[in-house]
Amino acid sequence: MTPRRQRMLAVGLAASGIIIATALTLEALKDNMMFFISVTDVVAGEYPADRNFRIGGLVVDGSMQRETGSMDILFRVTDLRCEMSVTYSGVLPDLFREGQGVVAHGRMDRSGMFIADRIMAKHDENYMAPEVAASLAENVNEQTADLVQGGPECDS
Amino acid sequence: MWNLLHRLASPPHFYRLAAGMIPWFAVSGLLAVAYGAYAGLFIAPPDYQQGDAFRIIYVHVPSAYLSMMAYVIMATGAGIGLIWRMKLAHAVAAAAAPLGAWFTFLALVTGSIWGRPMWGTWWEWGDPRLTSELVMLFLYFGYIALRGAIDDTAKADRASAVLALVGAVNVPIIHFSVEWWSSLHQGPTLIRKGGPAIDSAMLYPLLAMILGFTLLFGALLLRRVRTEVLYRERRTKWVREMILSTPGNNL
Amino acid sequence: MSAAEQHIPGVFTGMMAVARRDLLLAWKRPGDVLNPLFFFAMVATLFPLSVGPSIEQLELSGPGVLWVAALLAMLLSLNSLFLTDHEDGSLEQMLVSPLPLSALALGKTIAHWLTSGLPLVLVSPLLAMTFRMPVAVTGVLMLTLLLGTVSLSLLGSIGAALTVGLQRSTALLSLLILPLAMPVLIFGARTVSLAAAGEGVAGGLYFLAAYAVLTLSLAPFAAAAALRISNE
Amino acid sequence: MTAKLTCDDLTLFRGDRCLFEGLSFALKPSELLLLEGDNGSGKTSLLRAIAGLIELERGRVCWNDVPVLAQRQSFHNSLVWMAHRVGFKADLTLVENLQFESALRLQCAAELEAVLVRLGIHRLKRLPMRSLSAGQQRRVALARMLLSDAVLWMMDEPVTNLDREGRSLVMQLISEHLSRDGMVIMASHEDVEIDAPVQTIRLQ
Repeated sequence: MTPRRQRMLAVGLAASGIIIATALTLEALKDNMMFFISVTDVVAGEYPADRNFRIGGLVVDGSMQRETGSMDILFRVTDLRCEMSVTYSGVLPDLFREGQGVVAHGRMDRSGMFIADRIMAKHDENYMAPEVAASLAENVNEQTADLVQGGPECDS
Repeated sequence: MWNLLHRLASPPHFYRLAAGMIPWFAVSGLLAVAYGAYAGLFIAPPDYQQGDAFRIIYVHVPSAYLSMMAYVIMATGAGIGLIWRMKLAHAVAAAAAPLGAWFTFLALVTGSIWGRPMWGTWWEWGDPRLTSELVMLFLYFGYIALRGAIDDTAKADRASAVLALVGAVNVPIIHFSVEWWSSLHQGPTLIRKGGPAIDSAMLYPLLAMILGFTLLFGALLLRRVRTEVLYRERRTKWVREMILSTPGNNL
Repeated sequence: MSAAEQHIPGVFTGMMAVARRDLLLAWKRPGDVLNPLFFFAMVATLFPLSVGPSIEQLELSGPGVLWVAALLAMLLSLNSLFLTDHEDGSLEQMLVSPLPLSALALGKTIAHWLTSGLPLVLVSPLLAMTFRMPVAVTGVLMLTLLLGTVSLSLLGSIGAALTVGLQRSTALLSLLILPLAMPVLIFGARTVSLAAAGEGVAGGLYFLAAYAVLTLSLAPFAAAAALRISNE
Repeated sequence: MTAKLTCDDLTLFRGDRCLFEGLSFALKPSELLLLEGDNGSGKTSLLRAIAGLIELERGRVCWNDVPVLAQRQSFHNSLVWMAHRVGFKADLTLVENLQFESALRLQCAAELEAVLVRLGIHRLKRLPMRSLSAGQQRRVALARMLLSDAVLWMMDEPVTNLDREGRSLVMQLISEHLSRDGMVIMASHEDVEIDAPVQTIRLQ
């Protein structure tokens, strides 16, 4: 084989390698290595028992209850299909709002209550002045797209 | 066209040209940052969710953008230097690395300061954007360390160029990480389908800050490249003549 | 016969000759293969000793610990990849050989993987047992290590080639390689953790495979370029 | 086609020191180029630069009128290289080492056995290289040259570590190679007596 043909072969092999790697990456991205588990999955019982995990969703409007004189709070999280209850004791991040995205780390107790030991607020990519935000119709903003999954309606 | 490029790349020419450009970059950069900082801190309304805390984006976003930009400049310089054996390109790559490392560091620190009150965590290991940005900082460290370990400048240039090009794989990963893996860090605000998702009163200061940071970065980069060039060309006639002709210099 | 058409030895033959020679050398000096292996085992043992023998703790930390130990063991073996060749002058002979240097570098990397990557994969089930890892998860661990060590060997060949003539190169080599190896570690350990939690592992395995194929297509060329520069 | 090596305006710096500047020469078949100079004068660097192992500051090396950097593999196919370090694996036997060489450079100009007999090392065939003396290892390096059919021999101090008999053997081998239309570039700090056209470059 001449050096010239060797070089062509090498370039060809490398190029096809890159194409294969790209295809494999695309395949890898299809299978979402979830940062959190969706509410629907948790309600359907698809969560690791006896282990900490993360759930992600939106805080349901008007669901937040705070016990006076303590740090304990109780709220419900939805992915617009199912809802579940979460309790947490501690300081909440500034971005924690009703209707906004939240990621909670903790585990399920036997009664189906999620005991969070850490709450993280997921911020969206929208920046607005308060009056603009108020004038916008109540809507699900785009940040929630990745917190909300497609799938069958929840019966609970 | 080729001739012009060649002339630009000649060290003495570049050295003089850069000297003339630095003040323009520096002054316009400072003006843009001054406007951006004032408008960002006092004119722009507080965010409907984050209140005043969102204002850290006026430092965070330009830093994060420049951390990647500096890497692209470094890798491009390295590639040009390696393929066309252009010494000036190597000098640019060498000069860009520490700047890039500092902007990466700044982006990580400002992000972390913001993340604590907003997300509720200083640092989130599971987040791909945070992790890939950290990897970039380590890549800069590796590049700087490799340069430092090789005494011969020409050899250091070419060896570190290989490393810079290999590490360039990380840049698109950082950029797309928020779209590929849904995680804590939000998606892109400025460059996205349907236009920027930011109030124009907040947007203009931000754009001014990005422009200002970029111009200041350009001024710093040119200064560093000048120093690199001077050091590399220290034995040449033009440097000797220039130093001798400097008034008040009795070498 | 014009110069361009001149025939030179087969690339594949040359690559395999390099790999065969290095395997023969490894056979004559088994310590070079065994030391990283013992290192792997010992680092993996350090964690239960330091963290405590709680079973829950072990199950939780197993994937991460085994992966970190494997990564460190690979790093340990990388330093000598081109060093002995550099010292005895055989690297210079490769540089003036009519074969493409990238093929020879790949040949050496193949031998390196066979002598340091593959043994790690093979002993990992033993260590996995001490971390109470179920059989199915152990299978995933081996699979991730199999794909991951390929990438580590190839990335390592670039780092080893860049640092070959330098003084005190061990720490520098790690500094150059680790950032590039981090995705392998992240996805490797995470995939095993997901398997332990009974979740899907396809995404992680695809990613590790993609990284292995990507490094396989690019690393030999980068390593060859680095070798030429280092040997000036 | 007869082979031809032309070097034009070769210039190399090491750090800030100029090793050689504006060096030009050409080498034709049956010619010997002798590089002379004291230790550290840049003989080895010049050899390495011609072989394409060092990037030159200025100038270029052409093989058959084509720059060697544009046809590195073809050029290296016409070249054997004998450096300070012999380039053999201490743990492998003499024969294993030479077998590896032949896989890298395909062409076999001579029978292995005959070459080893000629060099007086056929009894050492099965011994690992580490048990050979420096002079014997040098002879194995000579075997590498004889086994190849490359036109251009590049030798860095080929007679180092060799006894009187070994030195005359080297000179004889070089003469034979030149008489077969071969070309030799040799760096040496000793005088060389050889019956062939010799060009000498003296490095300061």
